[in-house]
Amino acid sequence: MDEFFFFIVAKYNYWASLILLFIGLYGMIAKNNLMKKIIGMVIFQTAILIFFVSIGVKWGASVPIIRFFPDKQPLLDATAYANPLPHVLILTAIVVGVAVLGVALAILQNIQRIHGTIEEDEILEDMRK
Amino acid sequence: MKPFARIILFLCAVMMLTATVDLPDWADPGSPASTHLSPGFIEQGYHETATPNVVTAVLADYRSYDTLFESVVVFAASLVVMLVLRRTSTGTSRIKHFRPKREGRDTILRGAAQSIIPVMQIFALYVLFHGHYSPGGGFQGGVIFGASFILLSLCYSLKFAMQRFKEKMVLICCACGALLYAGIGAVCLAMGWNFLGYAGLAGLLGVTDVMARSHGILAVEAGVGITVMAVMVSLYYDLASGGDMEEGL
Amino acid sequence: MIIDILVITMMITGLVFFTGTTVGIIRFPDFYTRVHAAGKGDTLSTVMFLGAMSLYILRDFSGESLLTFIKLILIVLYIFIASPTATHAIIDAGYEFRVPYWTRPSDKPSNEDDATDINKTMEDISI
Amino acid sequence: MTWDANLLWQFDMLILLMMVICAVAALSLKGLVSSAVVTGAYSFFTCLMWTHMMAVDVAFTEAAVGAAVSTVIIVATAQYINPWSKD
Repeated sequence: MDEFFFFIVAKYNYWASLILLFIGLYGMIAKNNLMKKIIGMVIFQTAILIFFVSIGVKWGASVPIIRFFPDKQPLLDATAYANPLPHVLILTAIVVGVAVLGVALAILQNIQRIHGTIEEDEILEDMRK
Repeated sequence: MKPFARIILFLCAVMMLTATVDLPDWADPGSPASTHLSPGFIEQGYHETATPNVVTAVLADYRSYDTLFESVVVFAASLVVMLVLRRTSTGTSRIKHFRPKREGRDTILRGAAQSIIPVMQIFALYVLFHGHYSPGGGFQGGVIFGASFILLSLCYSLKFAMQRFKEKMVLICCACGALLYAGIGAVCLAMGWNFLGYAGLAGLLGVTDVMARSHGILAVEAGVGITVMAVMVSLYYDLASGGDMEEGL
Repeated sequence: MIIDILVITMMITGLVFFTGTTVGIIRFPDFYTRVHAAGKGDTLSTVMFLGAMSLYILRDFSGESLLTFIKLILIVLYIFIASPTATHAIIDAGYEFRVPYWTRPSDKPSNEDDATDINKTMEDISI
Repeated sequence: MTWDANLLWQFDMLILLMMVICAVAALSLKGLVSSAVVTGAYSFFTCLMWTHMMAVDVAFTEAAVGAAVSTVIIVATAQYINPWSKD
Protein backbone atom coordinates (compact mmCIF):
# COMPACT_ATOMS: atom_id res chain seq x y z
CA MET A 1 0.00 0.00 0.00
CA ASP A 2 2.83 2.37 0.85
CA GLU A 3 4.46 1.65 -2.49
CA PHE A 4 1.23 2.52 -4.24
CA PHE A 5 1.01 5.80 -2.38
CA PHE A 6 4.60 6.55 -3.18
CA PHE A 7 3.90 5.82 -6.83
CA ILE A 8 1.01 8.28 -6.78
CA VAL A 9 2.98 10.96 -4.99
CA ALA A 10 6.05 10.55 -7.19
CA LYS A 11 4.45 11.62 -10.45
CA TYR A 12 1.13 13.19 -9.55
CA ASN A 13 2.05 16.72 -10.59
CA TYR A 14 2.29 15.55 -14.20
CA TRP A 15 -1.05 13.80 -13.91
CA ALA A 16 -2.60 16.93 -12.47
CA SER A 17 -1.42 19.13 -15.28
CA LEU A 18 -2.37 16.47 -17.86
CA ILE A 19 -5.94 16.20 -16.58
CA LEU A 20 -6.42 19.96 -16.60
CA LEU A 21 -4.67 20.28 -19.96
CA PHE A 22 -7.01 17.84 -21.64
CA ILE A 23 -10.10 19.35 -20.03
CA GLY A 24 -9.03 22.69 -21.47
CA LEU A 25 -8.14 21.23 -24.86
CA TYR A 26 -11.49 19.44 -25.05
CA GLY A 27 -13.19 22.75 -24.30
CA MET A 28 -11.23 24.45 -27.05
CA ILE A 29 -11.95 21.79 -29.66
CA ALA A 30 -15.43 20.48 -28.96
CA LYS A 31 -17.41 23.42 -27.54
CA ASN A 32 -19.64 25.34 -29.89
CA ASN A 33 -19.72 28.65 -28.05
CA LEU A 34 -16.72 30.93 -28.59
CA MET A 35 -16.76 32.15 -24.98
CA LYS A 36 -16.49 28.54 -23.81
CA LYS A 37 -13.53 28.13 -26.13
CA ILE A 38 -11.86 31.12 -24.48
CA ILE A 39 -12.50 29.71 -20.99
CA GLY A 40 -11.03 26.42 -22.22
CA MET A 41 -7.98 28.38 -23.33
CA VAL A 42 -7.62 29.84 -19.83
CA ILE A 43 -7.75 26.36 -18.28
CA PHE A 44 -5.27 25.01 -20.84
CA GLN A 45 -2.88 27.84 -20.06
CA THR A 46 -3.15 27.32 -16.30
CA ALA A 47 -2.37 23.62 -16.71
CA ILE A 48 0.88 24.42 -18.51
CA LEU A 49 1.80 26.97 -15.86
CA ILE A 50 1.17 24.40 -13.10
CA PHE A 51 3.45 21.94 -14.89
CA PHE A 52 6.16 24.57 -15.09
CA VAL A 53 5.97 25.61 -11.45
CA SER A 54 5.81 22.02 -10.22
CA ILE A 55 9.25 21.18 -11.61
CA GLY A 56 10.74 23.81 -9.30
CA VAL A 57 9.57 22.20 -6.03
CA LYS A 58 12.14 20.50 -3.79
CA TRP A 59 11.75 18.30 -0.72
CA GLY A 60 12.05 20.33 2.47
CA ALA A 61 12.53 23.59 0.62
CA SER A 62 10.80 26.82 1.54
CA VAL A 63 9.79 29.95 -0.36
CA PRO A 64 12.62 31.56 -2.38
CA ILE A 65 13.18 34.55 -0.10
CA ILE A 66 16.56 34.59 1.64
CA ARG A 67 16.20 33.93 5.38
CA PHE A 68 18.53 35.44 7.95
CA PHE A 69 20.06 33.94 11.05
CA PRO A 70 19.64 35.94 14.28
CA ASP A 71 23.12 37.40 13.74
CA LYS A 72 21.97 38.91 10.39
CA GLN A 73 23.93 36.39 8.32
CA PRO A 74 22.01 35.17 5.25
CA LEU A 75 21.33 31.47 4.80
CA LEU A 76 22.65 30.86 1.29
CA ASP A 77 21.98 27.17 0.76
CA ALA A 78 20.43 26.14 -2.54
CA THR A 79 18.62 23.13 -1.03
CA ALA A 80 16.72 25.32 1.46
CA TYR A 81 14.85 27.29 -1.19
CA ALA A 82 12.60 26.31 -4.05
CA ASN A 83 13.86 26.83 -7.58
CA PRO A 84 13.16 30.52 -8.41
CA LEU A 85 13.57 30.30 -12.17
CA PRO A 86 10.15 28.76 -13.05
CA HIS A 87 8.48 31.27 -10.73
CA VAL A 88 9.99 34.15 -12.70
CA LEU A 89 8.90 32.71 -16.04
CA ILE A 90 5.37 32.02 -14.83
CA LEU A 91 5.02 35.40 -13.13
CA THR A 92 5.38 37.18 -16.44
CA ALA A 93 3.34 34.52 -18.25
CA ILE A 94 0.29 35.13 -16.03
CA VAL A 95 0.16 38.85 -16.83
CA VAL A 96 0.68 38.14 -20.52
CA GLY A 97 -2.13 35.58 -20.19
CA VAL A 98 -4.49 38.33 -19.07
CA ALA A 99 -3.42 40.41 -22.06
CA VAL A 100 -4.14 37.44 -24.34
CA LEU A 101 -7.53 37.02 -22.69
CA GLY A 102 -8.25 40.69 -23.34
CA VAL A 103 -7.37 40.42 -27.01
CA ALA A 104 -9.48 37.28 -27.36
CA LEU A 105 -12.47 38.98 -25.75
CA ALA A 106 -12.04 42.02 -28.00
CA ILE A 107 -12.11 39.79 -31.08
CA LEU A 108 -15.17 38.05 -29.60
CA GLN A 109 -16.98 41.38 -29.24
CA ASN A 110 -16.07 42.24 -32.80
CA ILE A 111 -17.46 38.92 -34.06
CA GLN A 112 -20.66 39.60 -32.14
CA ARG A 113 -20.81 43.04 -33.76
CA ILE A 114 -20.37 41.66 -37.29
CA HIS A 115 -22.31 38.39 -37.20
CA GLY A 116 -24.71 38.98 -34.34
CA THR A 117 -23.95 35.68 -32.65
CA ILE A 118 -21.07 33.81 -31.05
CA GLU A 119 -22.21 30.26 -31.73
CA GLU A 120 -19.84 28.62 -34.16
CA ASP A 121 -22.39 26.92 -36.41
CA GLU A 122 -24.50 30.08 -36.68
CA ILE A 123 -21.43 32.09 -37.61
CA LEU A 124 -20.59 29.59 -40.36
CA GLU A 125 -24.18 29.76 -41.61
CA ASP A 126 -23.98 33.55 -41.60
CA MET A 127 -20.73 33.51 -43.53
CA ARG A 128 -22.12 31.18 -46.22
CA LYS A 129 -24.93 33.57 -47.05
CA MET B 1 -16.82 16.26 -34.37
CA LYS B 2 -17.20 15.53 -30.67
CA PRO B 3 -16.48 11.75 -30.68
CA PHE B 4 -13.57 12.30 -33.03
CA ALA B 5 -12.15 14.95 -30.70
CA ARG B 6 -12.56 12.61 -27.75
CA ILE B 7 -10.65 9.80 -29.47
CA ILE B 8 -7.81 12.13 -30.47
CA LEU B 9 -7.58 13.61 -27.00
CA PHE B 10 -7.62 10.19 -25.36
CA LEU B 11 -4.77 9.00 -27.58
CA CYS B 12 -2.76 12.14 -26.83
CA ALA B 13 -3.37 11.69 -23.10
CA VAL B 14 -2.16 8.08 -23.18
CA MET B 15 0.92 9.13 -25.13
CA MET B 16 1.78 11.90 -22.70
CA LEU B 17 1.10 9.69 -19.67
CA THR B 18 3.61 7.17 -20.91
CA ALA B 19 6.08 10.00 -21.42
CA THR B 20 5.85 11.02 -17.74
CA VAL B 21 7.70 7.85 -16.72
CA ASP B 22 10.97 9.36 -17.91
CA LEU B 23 10.47 12.69 -16.20
CA PRO B 24 12.00 13.38 -12.75
CA ASP B 25 9.97 12.63 -9.63
CA TRP B 26 7.83 15.14 -7.78
CA ALA B 27 9.96 17.49 -5.65
CA ASP B 28 13.25 15.76 -6.44
CA PRO B 29 16.12 18.05 -5.37
CA GLY B 30 18.42 16.40 -7.90
CA SER B 31 16.22 17.00 -10.93
CA PRO B 32 17.89 18.69 -13.90
CA ALA B 33 15.86 21.86 -13.46
CA SER B 34 17.21 22.40 -9.94
CA THR B 35 20.86 21.57 -10.41
CA HIS B 36 22.36 23.65 -13.21
CA LEU B 37 21.46 27.32 -13.08
CA SER B 38 19.16 28.02 -10.16
CA PRO B 39 21.62 27.22 -7.30
CA GLY B 40 23.82 29.95 -8.70
CA PHE B 41 20.97 32.44 -8.55
CA ILE B 42 20.25 31.56 -4.93
CA GLU B 43 23.85 31.46 -3.72
CA GLN B 44 25.20 34.53 -5.50
CA GLY B 45 22.06 36.60 -5.93
CA TYR B 46 22.10 38.15 -2.47
CA HIS B 47 25.76 39.14 -2.67
CA GLU B 48 25.42 40.58 -6.16
CA THR B 49 22.16 42.50 -5.86
CA ALA B 50 21.40 42.92 -2.11
CA THR B 51 17.86 41.69 -2.73
CA PRO B 52 16.57 38.96 -0.39
CA ASN B 53 13.67 38.04 -2.66
CA VAL B 54 15.39 35.87 -5.27
CA VAL B 55 12.41 35.99 -7.62
CA THR B 56 12.58 39.79 -7.84
CA ALA B 57 16.33 39.70 -8.36
CA VAL B 58 16.09 37.17 -11.18
CA LEU B 59 13.06 38.88 -12.70
CA ALA B 60 14.49 42.37 -12.90
CA ASP B 61 18.22 41.81 -13.04
CA TYR B 62 19.36 38.48 -14.44
CA ARG B 63 16.46 38.11 -16.84
CA SER B 64 15.60 41.75 -17.39
CA TYR B 65 15.47 41.48 -21.18
CA ASP B 66 12.68 38.96 -20.73
CA THR B 67 10.74 41.29 -18.46
CA LEU B 68 11.31 44.28 -20.73
CA PHE B 69 9.79 42.55 -23.70
CA GLU B 70 7.00 41.02 -21.63
CA SER B 71 5.95 44.53 -20.66
CA VAL B 72 6.17 45.55 -24.32
CA VAL B 73 3.93 42.58 -25.19
CA VAL B 74 1.36 43.69 -22.62
CA PHE B 75 1.51 47.22 -24.00
CA ALA B 76 1.01 45.92 -27.54
CA ALA B 77 -1.99 43.89 -26.36
CA SER B 78 -3.69 46.99 -25.02
CA LEU B 79 -3.05 48.76 -28.33
CA VAL B 80 -4.51 45.80 -30.25
CA VAL B 81 -7.65 45.78 -28.11
CA MET B 82 -8.02 49.48 -28.78
CA LEU B 83 -7.52 49.01 -32.54
CA VAL B 84 -10.07 46.23 -32.69
CA LEU B 85 -12.80 47.81 -30.57
CA ARG B 86 -12.43 51.57 -30.38
CA ARG B 87 -14.93 53.65 -32.34
CA THR B 88 -16.89 56.84 -32.00
CA SER B 89 -20.08 56.75 -30.03
CA THR B 90 -23.26 55.87 -31.91
CA GLY B 91 -25.53 57.17 -29.18
CA THR B 92 -27.51 53.93 -28.90
CA SER B 93 -26.99 51.72 -25.88
CA ARG B 94 -26.70 48.04 -26.65
CA ILE B 95 -25.94 47.02 -23.12
CA LYS B 96 -27.89 44.38 -21.29
CA HIS B 97 -27.62 45.76 -17.79
CA PHE B 98 -26.72 43.60 -14.85
CA ARG B 99 -26.86 46.60 -12.56
CA PRO B 100 -29.40 49.12 -11.32
CA LYS B 101 -30.56 51.27 -14.20
CA ARG B 102 -31.15 54.28 -11.98
CA GLU B 103 -28.75 57.17 -12.18
CA GLY B 104 -25.56 56.45 -10.28
CA ARG B 105 -25.22 53.98 -7.43
CA ASP B 106 -26.44 54.02 -3.90
CA THR B 107 -24.78 55.46 -0.85
CA ILE B 108 -23.54 52.23 0.69
CA LEU B 109 -21.51 51.24 -2.36
CA ARG B 110 -20.07 54.73 -2.69
CA GLY B 111 -19.14 54.92 0.97
CA ALA B 112 -17.47 51.51 0.91
CA ALA B 113 -15.59 52.44 -2.25
CA GLN B 114 -14.47 55.71 -0.71
CA SER B 115 -13.08 53.93 2.31
CA ILE B 116 -11.48 51.01 0.45
CA ILE B 117 -9.91 52.61 -2.63
CA PRO B 118 -7.27 54.81 -0.90
CA VAL B 119 -6.17 51.90 1.28
CA MET B 120 -5.98 49.72 -1.80
CA GLN B 121 -3.78 52.20 -3.65
CA ILE B 122 -1.43 52.58 -0.68
CA PHE B 123 -1.24 48.79 -0.45
CA ALA B 124 -0.40 48.62 -4.15
CA LEU B 125 2.46 51.08 -3.66
CA TYR B 126 3.63 49.09 -0.63
CA VAL B 127 3.63 45.89 -2.68
CA LEU B 128 5.57 47.60 -5.46
CA PHE B 129 8.27 49.18 -3.29
CA HIS B 130 8.56 46.33 -0.78
CA GLY B 131 9.15 43.77 -3.51
CA HIS B 132 12.79 43.37 -2.52
CA TYR B 133 11.95 41.89 0.85
CA SER B 134 8.58 40.17 0.49
CA PRO B 135 6.45 38.64 -2.26
CA GLY B 136 5.45 41.36 -4.64
CA GLY B 137 6.86 43.65 -7.24
CA GLY B 138 5.87 45.55 -10.30
CA PHE B 139 3.38 43.12 -11.75
CA GLN B 140 1.39 42.59 -8.56
CA GLY B 141 1.45 46.25 -7.52
CA GLY B 142 0.39 47.35 -10.98
CA VAL B 143 -2.51 44.91 -11.11
CA ILE B 144 -3.75 45.98 -7.67
CA PHE B 145 -3.45 49.67 -8.57
CA GLY B 146 -5.37 49.07 -11.80
CA ALA B 147 -8.00 47.10 -9.88
CA SER B 148 -8.59 50.16 -7.70
CA PHE B 149 -9.64 52.14 -10.78
CA ILE B 150 -11.82 49.23 -11.90
CA LEU B 151 -13.47 49.28 -8.47
CA LEU B 152 -14.05 53.02 -8.80
CA SER B 153 -15.67 52.47 -12.18
CA LEU B 154 -17.84 49.63 -10.86
CA CYS B 155 -19.04 51.51 -7.78
CA TYR B 156 -19.64 54.88 -9.44
CA SER B 157 -19.81 54.78 -13.23
CA LEU B 158 -17.45 54.55 -16.17
CA LYS B 159 -17.75 58.27 -16.91
CA PHE B 160 -16.80 59.14 -13.33
CA ALA B 161 -13.69 56.95 -13.51
CA MET B 162 -12.78 58.40 -16.90
CA GLN B 163 -12.92 61.91 -15.52
CA ARG B 164 -10.34 60.90 -12.91
CA PHE B 165 -8.10 58.90 -15.20
CA LYS B 166 -8.59 59.98 -18.79
CA GLU B 167 -8.13 57.66 -21.72
CA LYS B 168 -5.29 59.71 -23.16
CA MET B 169 -3.58 59.67 -19.76
CA VAL B 170 -3.93 55.87 -19.63
CA LEU B 171 -2.21 55.47 -22.97
CA ILE B 172 0.55 57.88 -21.98
CA CYS B 173 1.11 55.87 -18.79
CA CYS B 174 1.25 52.65 -20.85
CA ALA B 175 3.99 54.02 -23.04
CA CYS B 176 5.85 55.81 -20.24
CA GLY B 177 6.29 52.68 -18.15
CA ALA B 178 7.92 50.75 -20.97
CA LEU B 179 9.94 53.85 -21.86
CA LEU B 180 11.16 54.19 -18.26
CA TYR B 181 12.30 50.58 -18.34
CA ALA B 182 14.13 50.97 -21.64
CA GLY B 183 15.47 54.36 -20.54
CA ILE B 184 17.17 52.84 -17.48
CA GLY B 185 18.84 50.38 -19.82
CA ALA B 186 19.90 53.17 -22.16
CA VAL B 187 21.41 55.15 -19.27
CA CYS B 188 23.44 52.09 -18.30
CA LEU B 189 24.54 51.79 -21.93
CA ALA B 190 25.57 55.45 -21.97
CA MET B 191 27.66 54.97 -18.83
CA GLY B 192 29.73 52.35 -20.61
CA TRP B 193 28.08 49.16 -19.35
CA ASN B 194 25.82 46.67 -21.05
CA PHE B 195 22.19 47.45 -21.81
CA LEU B 196 20.34 47.03 -18.49
CA GLY B 197 23.61 46.46 -16.61
CA TYR B 198 22.54 48.36 -13.51
CA ALA B 199 26.09 48.64 -12.14
CA GLY B 200 26.45 51.53 -14.57
CA LEU B 201 24.14 53.58 -12.34
CA ALA B 202 26.69 53.49 -9.50
CA GLY B 203 28.50 56.59 -10.72
CA LEU B 204 25.28 58.58 -11.09
CA LEU B 205 23.81 57.61 -7.74
CA GLY B 206 27.05 57.66 -5.79
CA VAL B 207 26.69 54.17 -4.28
CA THR B 208 28.47 50.86 -4.62
CA ASP B 209 27.85 48.52 -7.54
CA VAL B 210 25.74 46.16 -5.45
CA MET B 211 23.46 48.89 -4.17
CA ALA B 212 23.26 50.35 -7.68
CA ARG B 213 21.86 47.03 -8.88
CA SER B 214 19.32 47.08 -6.06
CA HIS B 215 18.20 50.61 -6.97
CA GLY B 216 18.11 49.68 -10.65
CA ILE B 217 15.77 46.79 -9.84
CA LEU B 218 13.48 49.22 -7.98
CA ALA B 219 13.35 51.69 -10.89
CA VAL B 220 12.64 48.94 -13.38
CA GLU B 221 9.87 47.49 -11.20
CA ALA B 222 8.30 50.95 -11.04
CA GLY B 223 8.29 51.05 -14.85
CA VAL B 224 6.68 47.62 -15.05
CA GLY B 225 4.11 48.65 -12.45
CA ILE B 226 3.09 51.76 -14.40
CA THR B 227 2.72 49.81 -17.63
CA VAL B 228 0.71 46.98 -16.10
CA MET B 229 -1.56 49.37 -14.19
CA ALA B 230 -2.35 51.38 -17.30
CA VAL B 231 -2.88 48.27 -19.42
CA MET B 232 -5.36 46.78 -16.95
CA VAL B 233 -7.36 50.04 -16.86
CA SER B 234 -7.21 50.33 -20.66
CA LEU B 235 -8.45 46.75 -21.15
CA TYR B 236 -11.31 47.40 -18.75
CA TYR B 237 -12.32 50.69 -20.41
CA ASP B 238 -12.37 49.16 -23.87
CA LEU B 239 -14.03 45.86 -23.06
CA ALA B 240 -16.62 47.16 -20.61
CA SER B 241 -17.86 49.96 -22.84
CA GLY B 242 -17.71 48.03 -26.10
CA GLY B 243 -15.31 50.58 -27.51
CA ASP B 244 -17.39 53.74 -27.42
CA MET B 245 -16.48 54.84 -23.88
CA GLU B 246 -20.06 55.79 -23.14
CA GLU B 247 -21.39 53.44 -20.56
CA GLY B 248 -19.71 50.59 -18.78
CA LEU B 249 -20.47 47.63 -16.62
CA MET C 1 -4.63 30.54 30.18
CA ILE C 2 -7.50 32.99 30.03
CA ILE C 3 -6.45 33.93 26.49
CA ASP C 4 -6.49 30.26 25.52
CA ILE C 5 -10.05 29.85 26.74
CA LEU C 6 -11.08 33.01 24.90
CA VAL C 7 -9.44 31.81 21.68
CA ILE C 8 -11.09 28.39 21.86
CA THR C 9 -14.47 29.94 22.60
CA MET C 10 -14.21 32.33 19.67
CA MET C 11 -13.12 29.56 17.29
CA ILE C 12 -16.01 27.30 18.33
CA THR C 13 -18.44 30.19 17.92
CA GLY C 14 -17.04 30.84 14.47
CA LEU C 15 -17.43 27.18 13.54
CA VAL C 16 -21.06 27.20 14.72
CA PHE C 17 -21.78 30.27 12.62
CA PHE C 18 -20.06 28.69 9.60
CA THR C 19 -22.26 25.62 9.99
CA GLY C 20 -25.30 27.86 10.18
CA THR C 21 -24.23 29.67 7.03
CA THR C 22 -23.77 26.43 5.12
CA VAL C 23 -27.11 25.04 6.25
CA GLY C 24 -28.72 28.35 5.34
CA ILE C 25 -27.26 28.39 1.84
CA ILE C 26 -28.48 24.87 1.22
CA ARG C 27 -31.87 25.05 2.93
CA PHE C 28 -33.21 28.53 2.28
CA PRO C 29 -35.76 28.74 -0.52
CA ASP C 30 -34.82 31.69 -2.72
CA PHE C 31 -32.02 33.98 -3.86
CA TYR C 32 -32.43 36.78 -1.34
CA THR C 33 -32.49 34.63 1.78
CA ARG C 34 -29.53 32.58 0.60
CA VAL C 35 -27.39 35.65 -0.06
CA HIS C 36 -28.52 37.02 3.27
CA ALA C 37 -27.35 33.88 5.08
CA ALA C 38 -24.04 33.87 3.23
CA GLY C 39 -23.35 37.54 3.88
CA LYS C 40 -24.17 37.69 7.58
CA GLY C 41 -22.94 34.35 8.82
CA ASP C 42 -19.80 34.34 6.71
CA THR C 43 -18.75 37.81 7.85
CA LEU C 44 -19.30 37.12 11.52
CA SER C 45 -17.59 33.73 11.51
CA THR C 46 -14.59 35.00 9.53
CA VAL C 47 -14.22 37.91 11.93
CA MET C 48 -14.42 35.48 14.87
CA PHE C 49 -11.75 33.24 13.38
CA LEU C 50 -9.34 36.03 12.53
CA GLY C 51 -9.89 37.70 15.88
CA ALA C 52 -9.09 34.43 17.64
CA MET C 53 -5.94 34.04 15.56
CA SER C 54 -4.78 37.57 16.32
CA LEU C 55 -5.32 37.01 20.05
CA TYR C 56 -3.43 33.73 19.84
CA ILE C 57 -0.49 35.44 18.16
CA LEU C 58 -0.46 38.15 20.82
CA ARG C 59 0.07 35.49 23.52
CA ASP C 60 3.87 35.70 23.43
CA PHE C 61 4.34 39.41 23.08
CA SER C 62 7.11 40.89 20.90
CA GLY C 63 7.51 43.45 18.14
CA GLU C 64 7.04 40.87 15.40
CA SER C 65 3.88 39.40 16.89
CA LEU C 66 2.49 42.91 17.36
CA LEU C 67 3.06 43.57 13.64
CA THR C 68 1.24 40.36 12.70
CA PHE C 69 -1.56 41.32 15.10
CA ILE C 70 -1.98 44.69 13.38
CA LYS C 71 -2.04 43.05 9.95
CA LEU C 72 -4.71 40.58 11.05
CA ILE C 73 -6.80 43.40 12.54
CA LEU C 74 -6.55 45.24 9.21
CA ILE C 75 -7.81 42.14 7.40
CA VAL C 76 -10.69 41.92 9.88
CA LEU C 77 -11.58 45.57 9.24
CA TYR C 78 -11.45 45.00 5.48
CA ILE C 79 -13.73 41.98 5.65
CA PHE C 80 -16.07 43.83 7.98
CA ILE C 81 -16.46 46.59 5.37
CA ALA C 82 -16.28 44.64 2.12
CA SER C 83 -18.35 41.52 2.71
CA PRO C 84 -21.66 43.18 3.72
CA THR C 85 -21.19 45.72 0.92
CA ALA C 86 -20.79 42.94 -1.63
CA THR C 87 -23.89 41.22 -0.27
CA HIS C 88 -25.81 44.47 -0.49
CA ALA C 89 -24.66 45.02 -4.08
CA ILE C 90 -25.65 41.50 -5.15
CA ILE C 91 -29.09 41.79 -3.57
CA ASP C 92 -29.59 45.24 -5.09
CA ALA C 93 -28.69 43.94 -8.55
CA GLY C 94 -31.04 41.00 -8.10
CA TYR C 95 -33.86 43.33 -7.03
CA GLU C 96 -33.34 45.55 -10.04
CA PHE C 97 -33.18 42.52 -12.28
CA ARG C 98 -36.63 41.43 -10.98
CA VAL C 99 -35.55 38.13 -9.54
CA PRO C 100 -38.75 36.65 -8.13
CA TYR C 101 -38.88 36.09 -4.41
CA TRP C 102 -40.33 33.25 -2.43
CA THR C 103 -43.67 33.48 -0.70
CA ARG C 104 -45.24 30.99 1.64
CA PRO C 105 -47.28 28.36 -0.23
CA SER C 106 -50.35 29.04 1.96
CA ASP C 107 -50.41 32.64 0.71
CA LYS C 108 -50.54 31.49 -2.88
CA PRO C 109 -53.19 28.76 -3.18
CA SER C 110 -53.28 29.08 -6.96
CA ASN C 111 -49.64 28.08 -7.41
CA GLU C 112 -49.58 24.69 -5.74
CA ASP C 113 -46.44 23.40 -7.44
CA ASP C 114 -43.99 25.36 -5.35
CA ALA C 115 -40.86 23.40 -6.24
CA THR C 116 -41.02 24.42 -9.88
CA ASP C 117 -41.38 28.01 -8.77
CA ILE C 118 -38.13 27.80 -6.85
CA ASN C 119 -36.41 26.14 -9.79
CA LYS C 120 -37.60 28.93 -12.05
CA THR C 121 -36.19 31.41 -9.57
CA MET C 122 -32.82 29.74 -9.63
CA GLU C 123 -32.83 29.66 -13.40
CA ASP C 124 -33.41 33.38 -13.54
CA ILE C 125 -30.55 33.99 -11.16
CA SER C 126 -27.93 31.98 -13.01
CA ILE C 127 -27.57 34.31 -15.94
CA MET D 1 9.47 27.51 9.19
CA THR D 2 10.32 24.92 6.59
CA TRP D 3 7.19 23.53 5.06
CA ASP D 4 7.70 19.95 4.07
CA ALA D 5 5.88 18.94 0.95
CA ASN D 6 5.78 15.36 2.20
CA LEU D 7 3.15 16.02 4.83
CA LEU D 8 0.57 17.77 2.74
CA TRP D 9 0.10 15.84 -0.47
CA GLN D 10 -3.43 14.84 0.59
CA PHE D 11 -4.22 18.54 0.81
CA ASP D 12 -2.84 18.99 -2.68
CA MET D 13 -5.02 16.18 -4.00
CA LEU D 14 -8.06 17.91 -2.48
CA ILE D 15 -7.18 21.17 -4.23
CA LEU D 16 -6.65 19.28 -7.48
CA LEU D 17 -10.06 17.64 -7.14
CA MET D 18 -11.69 21.03 -6.61
CA MET D 19 -9.81 22.42 -9.61
CA VAL D 20 -11.06 19.64 -11.86
CA ILE D 21 -14.62 20.15 -10.60
CA CYS D 22 -14.38 23.90 -11.24
CA ALA D 23 -12.89 23.38 -14.71
CA VAL D 24 -15.61 20.93 -15.76
CA ALA D 25 -18.31 23.16 -14.30
CA ALA D 26 -16.94 26.25 -16.05
CA LEU D 27 -17.05 24.44 -19.38
CA SER D 28 -20.44 22.81 -18.93
CA LEU D 29 -22.59 25.54 -17.39
CA LYS D 30 -25.13 27.09 -19.73
CA GLY D 31 -25.00 30.62 -18.39
CA LEU D 32 -21.92 32.55 -19.40
CA VAL D 33 -21.90 34.82 -16.33
CA SER D 34 -22.01 31.78 -14.03
CA SER D 35 -19.23 30.33 -16.13
CA ALA D 36 -17.15 33.47 -15.59
CA VAL D 37 -17.66 33.34 -11.83
CA VAL D 38 -16.71 29.66 -11.71
CA THR D 39 -13.57 30.55 -13.68
CA GLY D 40 -12.77 32.99 -10.88
CA ALA D 41 -13.17 30.18 -8.34
CA TYR D 42 -10.90 27.98 -10.48
CA SER D 43 -8.32 30.73 -10.43
CA PHE D 44 -8.54 30.86 -6.62
CA PHE D 45 -7.83 27.14 -6.34
CA THR D 46 -4.91 27.56 -8.72
CA CYS D 47 -3.62 30.21 -6.33
CA LEU D 48 -3.85 27.77 -3.41
CA MET D 49 -2.01 25.13 -5.42
CA TRP D 50 0.84 27.53 -6.12
CA THR D 51 1.05 28.56 -2.49
CA HIS D 52 1.51 24.90 -1.67
CA MET D 53 4.24 24.68 -4.31
CA MET D 54 6.16 27.52 -2.51
CA ALA D 55 5.62 29.93 -5.41
CA VAL D 56 4.33 32.83 -3.32
CA ASP D 57 4.99 35.52 -5.93
CA VAL D 58 3.10 33.54 -8.55
CA ALA D 59 0.23 32.91 -6.14
CA PHE D 60 0.04 36.62 -5.33
CA THR D 61 -0.09 37.54 -9.01
CA GLU D 62 -2.73 34.92 -9.71
CA ALA D 63 -4.85 36.11 -6.78
CA ALA D 64 -4.72 39.72 -7.99
CA VAL D 65 -5.24 38.91 -11.67
CA GLY D 66 -7.74 36.07 -11.42
CA ALA D 67 -10.00 37.65 -8.84
CA ALA D 68 -9.93 41.22 -10.07
CA VAL D 69 -9.20 41.71 -13.74
CA SER D 70 -9.90 38.41 -15.45
CA THR D 71 -13.38 37.84 -14.01
CA VAL D 72 -14.40 41.45 -14.52
CA ILE D 73 -13.47 41.54 -18.19
CA ILE D 74 -15.22 38.24 -18.91
CA VAL D 75 -18.40 39.53 -17.24
CA ALA D 76 -17.99 42.82 -19.09
CA THR D 77 -17.93 40.95 -22.39
CA ALA D 78 -20.91 38.83 -21.38
CA GLN D 79 -23.14 41.91 -21.32
CA TYR D 80 -22.74 42.40 -25.09
CA ILE D 81 -23.47 38.84 -26.15
CA ASN D 82 -26.24 36.36 -25.63
CA PRO D 83 -25.58 35.23 -22.04
CA TRP D 84 -26.95 31.73 -22.69
CA SER D 85 -24.78 29.23 -24.45
CA LYS D 86 -26.17 26.35 -26.48
CA ASP D 87 -23.87 23.66 -25.06
